[in-house]
Amino acid sequence: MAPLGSSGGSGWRLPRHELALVAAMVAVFVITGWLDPNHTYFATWAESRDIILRNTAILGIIALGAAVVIIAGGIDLSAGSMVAFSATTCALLLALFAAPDDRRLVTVGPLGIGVAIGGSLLSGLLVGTLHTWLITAIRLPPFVATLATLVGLRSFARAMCLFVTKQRWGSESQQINVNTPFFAWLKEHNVVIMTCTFLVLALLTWLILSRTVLGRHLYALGGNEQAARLSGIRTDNVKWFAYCFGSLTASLAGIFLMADSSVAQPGNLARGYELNAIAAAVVGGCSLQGGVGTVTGTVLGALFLRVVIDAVSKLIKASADVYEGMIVGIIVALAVTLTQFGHSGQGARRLFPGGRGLAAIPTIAAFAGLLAMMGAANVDAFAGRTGLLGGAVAGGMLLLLATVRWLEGQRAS
Amino acid sequence: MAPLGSSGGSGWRLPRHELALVAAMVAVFVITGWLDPNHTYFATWAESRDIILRNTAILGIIALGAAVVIIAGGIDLSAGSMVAFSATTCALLLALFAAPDDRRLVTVGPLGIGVAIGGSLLSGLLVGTLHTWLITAIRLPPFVATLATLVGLRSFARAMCLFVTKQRWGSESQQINVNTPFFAWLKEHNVVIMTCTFLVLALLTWLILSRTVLGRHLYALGGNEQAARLSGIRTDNVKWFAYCFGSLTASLAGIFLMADSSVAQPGNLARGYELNAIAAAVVGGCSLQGGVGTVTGTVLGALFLRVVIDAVSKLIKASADVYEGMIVGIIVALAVTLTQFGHSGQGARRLFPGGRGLAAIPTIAAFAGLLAMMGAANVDAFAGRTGLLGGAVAGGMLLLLATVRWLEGQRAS
Amino acid sequence: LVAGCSGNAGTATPMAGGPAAAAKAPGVAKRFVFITNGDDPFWDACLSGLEEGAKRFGCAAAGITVSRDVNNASAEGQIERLRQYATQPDVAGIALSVIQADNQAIVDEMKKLQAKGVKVITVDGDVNRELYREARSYYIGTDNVVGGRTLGTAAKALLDAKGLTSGGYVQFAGFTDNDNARSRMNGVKEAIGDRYVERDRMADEMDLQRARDNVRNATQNHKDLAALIGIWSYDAPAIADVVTESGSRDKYVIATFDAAPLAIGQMQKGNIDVMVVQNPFEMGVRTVRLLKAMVDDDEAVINEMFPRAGMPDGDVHTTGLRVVVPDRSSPVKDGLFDSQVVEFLTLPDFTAWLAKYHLTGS
Amino acid sequence: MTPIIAFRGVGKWFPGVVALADVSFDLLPGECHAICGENGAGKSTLMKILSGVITDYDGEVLVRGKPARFRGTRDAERAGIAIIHQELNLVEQLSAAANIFLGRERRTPLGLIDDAAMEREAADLLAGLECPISPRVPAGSLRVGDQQLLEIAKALSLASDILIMDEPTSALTEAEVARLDRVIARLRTRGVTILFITHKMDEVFRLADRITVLRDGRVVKTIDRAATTPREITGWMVGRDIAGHHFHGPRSRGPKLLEVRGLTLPWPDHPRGHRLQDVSLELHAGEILGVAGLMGAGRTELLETLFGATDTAWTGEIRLDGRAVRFAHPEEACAAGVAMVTEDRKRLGLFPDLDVAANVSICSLGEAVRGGLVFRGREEALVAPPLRATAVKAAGPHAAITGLSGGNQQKCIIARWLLVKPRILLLDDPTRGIDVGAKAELYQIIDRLCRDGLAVILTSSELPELLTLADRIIVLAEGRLTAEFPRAEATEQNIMEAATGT
Ligand SMILES: Nc1ncnc2c1ncn2[C@@H]1O[C@H](COP(=O)(O)OP(=O)(O)OP(=O)(O)O)[C@@H](O)[C@H]1O
Ligand SMILES: Nc1ncnc2c1ncn2[C@@H]1O[C@H](COP(=O)(O)OP(=O)(O)OP(=O)(O)O)[C@@H](O)[C@H]1O
Ligand SMILES: [Mg+2]
Ligand SMILES: [Mg+2]
Repeated sequence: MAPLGSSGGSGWRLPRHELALVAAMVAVFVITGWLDPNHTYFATWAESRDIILRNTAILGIIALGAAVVIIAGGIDLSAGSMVAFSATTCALLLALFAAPDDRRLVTVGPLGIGVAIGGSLLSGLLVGTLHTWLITAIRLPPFVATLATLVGLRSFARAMCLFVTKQRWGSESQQINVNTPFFAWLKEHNVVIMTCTFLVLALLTWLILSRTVLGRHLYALGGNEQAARLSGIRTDNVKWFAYCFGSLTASLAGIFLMADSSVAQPGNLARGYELNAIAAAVVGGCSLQGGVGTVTGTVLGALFLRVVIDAVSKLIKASADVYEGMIVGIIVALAVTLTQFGHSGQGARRLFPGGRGLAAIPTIAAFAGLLAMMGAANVDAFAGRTGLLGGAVAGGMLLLLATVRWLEGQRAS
Repeated sequence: MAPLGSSGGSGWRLPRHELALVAAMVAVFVITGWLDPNHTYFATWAESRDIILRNTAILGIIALGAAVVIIAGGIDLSAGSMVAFSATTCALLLALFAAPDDRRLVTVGPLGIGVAIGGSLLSGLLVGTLHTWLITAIRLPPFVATLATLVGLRSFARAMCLFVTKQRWGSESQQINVNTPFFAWLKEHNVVIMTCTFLVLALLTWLILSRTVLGRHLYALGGNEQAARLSGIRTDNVKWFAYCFGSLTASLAGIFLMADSSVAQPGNLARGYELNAIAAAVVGGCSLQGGVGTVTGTVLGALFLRVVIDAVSKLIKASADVYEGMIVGIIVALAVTLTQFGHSGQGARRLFPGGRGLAAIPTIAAFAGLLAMMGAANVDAFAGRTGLLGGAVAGGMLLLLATVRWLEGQRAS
Repeated sequence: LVAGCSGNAGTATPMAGGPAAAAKAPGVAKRFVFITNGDDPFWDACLSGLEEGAKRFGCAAAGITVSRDVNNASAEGQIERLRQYATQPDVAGIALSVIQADNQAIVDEMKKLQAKGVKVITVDGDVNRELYREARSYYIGTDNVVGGRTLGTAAKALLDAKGLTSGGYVQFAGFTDNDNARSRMNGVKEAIGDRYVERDRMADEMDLQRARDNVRNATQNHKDLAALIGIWSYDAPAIADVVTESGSRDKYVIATFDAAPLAIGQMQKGNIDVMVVQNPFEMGVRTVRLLKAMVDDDEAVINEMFPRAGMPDGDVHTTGLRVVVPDRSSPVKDGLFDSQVVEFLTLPDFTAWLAKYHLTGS
Repeated sequence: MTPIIAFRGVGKWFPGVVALADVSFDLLPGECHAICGENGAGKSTLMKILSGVITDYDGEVLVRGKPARFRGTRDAERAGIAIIHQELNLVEQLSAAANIFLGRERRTPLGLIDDAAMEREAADLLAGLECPISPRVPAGSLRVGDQQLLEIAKALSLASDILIMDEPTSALTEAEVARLDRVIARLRTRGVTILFITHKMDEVFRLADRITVLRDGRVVKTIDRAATTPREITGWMVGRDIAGHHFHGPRSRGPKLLEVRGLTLPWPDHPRGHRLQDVSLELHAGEILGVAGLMGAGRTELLETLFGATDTAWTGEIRLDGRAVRFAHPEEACAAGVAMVTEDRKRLGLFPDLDVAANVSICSLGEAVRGGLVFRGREEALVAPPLRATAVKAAGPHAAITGLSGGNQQKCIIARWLLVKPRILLLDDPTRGIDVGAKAELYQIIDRLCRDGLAVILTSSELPELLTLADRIIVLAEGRLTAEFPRAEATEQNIMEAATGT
């Protein structure tokens, strides 16, 4: 059930959650800067900052879209594919405006660039409309509708890519290089441009959600759809806005990503980004039941995710990305758990009830121990003592949880 | 709202849905066999059959797990990662039982094999328990809990792979080759073995769902959790079964996939399989609201998906895999739409209401046209007339939908 | 063309005050990082090479550690990694297998690294030399076109030996327009002649299941199919598996690149006719050697590795190619190849060599 | 004689609320004991404790003299206690039989599920309830009344000797209530002890031997029925003596606002074929038109159609001020000055995540907008008057709506609709599940609005309510309009005849 005191309407929840995120972030910074033998965060802060900002901007832009859809009581699984689709659309339109034999698209003029960008944003609008149509007219559950586009759009983009390259240059290609000067310039200044875009978008979204009638209707729709309809709210239009906003942000991110990697590669561009975006929104306090969530929370959620990921890549020198998934997973679980416990009415709940609770304890301890061991193996500080560390962590965890369980047992009886 | 007349309880719904699937399948076979210049389905039927069976078995085994979870009113997004995780666990355990310098794991004895298989099934059980714990004790929404494991488990598997290979053989490796004779034998006979396992599993699931009390409770849980709890059903235990079943089927599939490609590569083994599994269940008539769904439907759903994918790869000789996503997406959307319309009370609904309905028409037509054009470009029969065909399809679609809209308009007034 | 090295040297010196200086200062730990293009058994052999090299050239003594970073087969992946290492002052040298030869963004990041005084070389997959040569100082690896031609020649010999005069063939790779895949395929196509028709180039995006399904569909879709060409190392076992499972082994000539452990096993079973094997192990060894020499400004070693510096492609160091056949009875004969570039081996000799370095594949 | 159940100092806290405090009273074997109290008095909570749904509470419950602390509904069932919960708890997809035996399925010797046996037993049970539904049909396809009977059958299937009924009649029609009375009578001859919760005084005094009154979670009194009067009881419930509903003087009837001619609403794939057929009525400013009818007669559909809230296309004509209108969406209705307070507060009315102010302003937020932006101050100013007019008791405009009692929530929803300044107000069972105190206030509010020239259509599941409030009463049966009475001629008798079509 949704938190009391979260006046979704006014867009402001108790800032407890946001504060916690900020605090955690600062902690991560300090600890990492201190553990990291290079002290990168203190030594070459500027570059680290740029990396974090760039990634946060991309993730955040998509997360804002995800948040709006989630607040409106829906879910959009298609963001990642939408990114790929819009990037491909953009590149293909550029290709059509480039000189016939120019496969690097350097010769595209302002008109072409305008059309390409407009086109890919339009594609976002169209997909959003398609979603709304599937959900409101055909009455597919949002999960199903966007699942279909999640798998569909990417393969559609790949097919377009093969087809157009074949038609245009005679040989099929799974990616299109984009060296158009304008996009090169975009890449040159990507940190500034992306961050500003992100912040402006966030401000805009905040205004819409907490200071306009539309925003109020979004919260109402997410909170109780039938009541919203019977209160004379055109729920279909509100949904349309939500899903179009979701797809538009994704296609915007698509353009940036294309510029940033100067290639449109539908095959695996932004694969799985939708999950990170949803994760960011959830970490930021959006509830998948709908009707609850804030822009500030979402922004902080995205930032926090990226900060922790970056921190780990500072601590674990090589192939840190292996750990990215675990980090996201654990953060999501923890964040939602905390918001859950934050709510009232959870006081008298047991963490490890019954036999399954007992079974859960060693499971978690084992995972924790393995994780610690594997992580330590990559941190010079622990060289040679990994097994020890892993064992210690596992044991400690086991002890801790067992105590919790015991205390619960005491309290219950 | 859940379809009336679907007496989930007895496990049998009006077979209308299943019949439609079978009919569609036959149609696909005949049309493909006829359009395909090699008439592969008639010429070399056996091979095509094996391909379809093998893929269906894998997809179906996972889909059965997904179906049970969905019927119980949950969702399990982690299947794909679970597959990778169990395959890795299996390979790593084999590695521990192999001779120290045997990196191809040929020297593993029966004991090692037993432990490995048992271990990876156990890992499934543990993950299922973890899910249940997160969902029942911590009260995470199933979507969040399994989202966390979806991103977490794969990276955990990758980390394990790096760590163990390093410890065991001194140099990190992202994948582990498995040439153990037993698994080689499994691969030899994969079609027979997988298909039988799948059918036995399906029969078992059918028994549980429609002929046992546990099954009845699964449907009750999915249909109305509170009612189930107030009726004295230990819903947590039922959930535990559902999620463990989901993870177990996934880890079973993991073992098969490892044997089939004689390597465990956590990086991108079974990426996105969870979506295909959910798609199969949904195509088979499971409702994501829970409480509705059958084993027969799920089996047919999986089979149908694979049949169509295979058919397209017969028609489009080159790079047919590009189209796989679109096929799945379109089938899912259509299947759910049909079940929707199957229900009563939808008679008087408009497909293209209002301005957005109008906007949807050209969108769909455009997508259809592009799709036809790109598809045709790969079918020799249409060589040179692709543009024409695309235009024709788009135009036809436009005309069709416009007529529908017009008729609706007539009927409404 | 000299611009390649000298230009880069020129950019290196003025930046000497930057973080690179810190890295150069004696006693401070330094790192060489090897970034792969994707996830492929090929790179495990390379890693062993890196470790061997680290031993041979006394990296430990010089406080240098060598690590490998496996990319996720996407361009953003490599870009992100290059950026990440740019922030870390202890990274002194980077070697990468460029995933997209024409990718401007990757090139830019490589240049940024060079500007910081970090040594950047490409291994196995080079940038587009016409456009971006100066993005890296040197390239170590096989000439993929030559490699492709070699495989094509072998395949042609096998096809002719079967008494075929025509037929189709399909080439399998992870990404059909990744630079090394493209040049190899073109090489194959060029050498195999136009009596045999290329039916398709199938991409599996490094998904093993899809790799197998691709082969299955190819064997079914093209009736006149006579040869299956595996371009990336995991394609070889995939092809072998499929033809054995469908019992159609003897319908096809099977020619593949690289010697993945599984591929070696398959050739022993007689399911692969010929392998053109690069030498990732040597690539690894020489990567370390070169990077170390560059960091220590050891002209002697560099000149030894690049005798033709300044001449066309003087900044390219090709590691040898091997043609491996099951045994002498194979229709593929030593004489077909230019012995300067290609070493001709039978499987037993080859496995013996592997054993020498405790390698499982190459 | 020894009490079969004894509450001893039972207390229960919910965060922020004291649901029960030091509740102590006895149940005697074989008696029928009614529990009265306002919304939120703690009735259901107490019953949940007794039936093992709520397990952590203070004090103790003695069953047959022995202390019992149930760890789950199972324990309660074993102790012979069965409960019919306030809200329906059925699995719509499962058959009636499956629902009745849910959690206690019959098994074949092989341990497999035995549907045949369950359907047989279910058929007997339903027959015993004079309920002609087949045990095979999915519960979701049953009418609300039958679903309620299914719940009762489920409780009876336990053959327990203590039966708790939490507002079993709130969704039942007079006919079905009569049927339930007969069932209860039969149970009592079997010596079953019955614990009975209702807001309807007539039922209390028709069925109960003894009455316990709860207020704010405390026992006010336990007393024999013979020794008290409804007036007294309601007085104890609300803590004051509430005035009977006599409104000063007749209301003056204004010009005709609404005219409905031959309204027919089809019902595809249903034997009846139509939800409404050939309904004609007219409504004047300043009058209250009551709509009577059995459950499922189509009252809600009628209002929903007038409000443009049905998807199904209807035929006939609706004239507002003589203009023919056809609302495709509630929004259009609002714009035309028609407002509707919906039937099921929780499901169709409230926004649980929004605070009181937002819940009230949701329909007319546009008036708090300047330059495209909503201003908090303006919003508060906007909602203040209607909140005052409906006398909502809340901690403030930004209190959580979920914290309010049922009556106050309903008032908030009425306030919401007053804000759009409607000329026609449709009230669908506005007092369902609301206690007498709140009811009285609502009656006053409705009357006042009407005197200010508002036209009201009111449906209710309680005839007395209609007879108190309405100027005219029309009766629906099976979707047809069967009678129309001016207030003077309307009596419960002739209305029931028209409603049952006898
Ligand atoms: N699960 C819960 N969480 C929080 N508060 C609750 C919960 N259940 C009941 N309450 C509160 O406890 C008090 C008593 O509720 P209860 O349902 O017993 O009242 P009631 O007498 O049954 O009212 P009604 O006549 O409307 O059924 C109310 O203030 C209610 O808000
Ligand atoms: N959404 C629905 N789906 C199926 N049947 C419905 C639905 N809504 C109402 N019905 C049925 O339509 C008939 C009329 O319902 P309606 O709610 O109008 O009755 P009513 O006279 O309003 O009774 P009450 O308002 O007391 O519930 C009933 O049989 C009811 O069960
Ligand atoms: Mg109650
Ligand atoms: Mg009604």
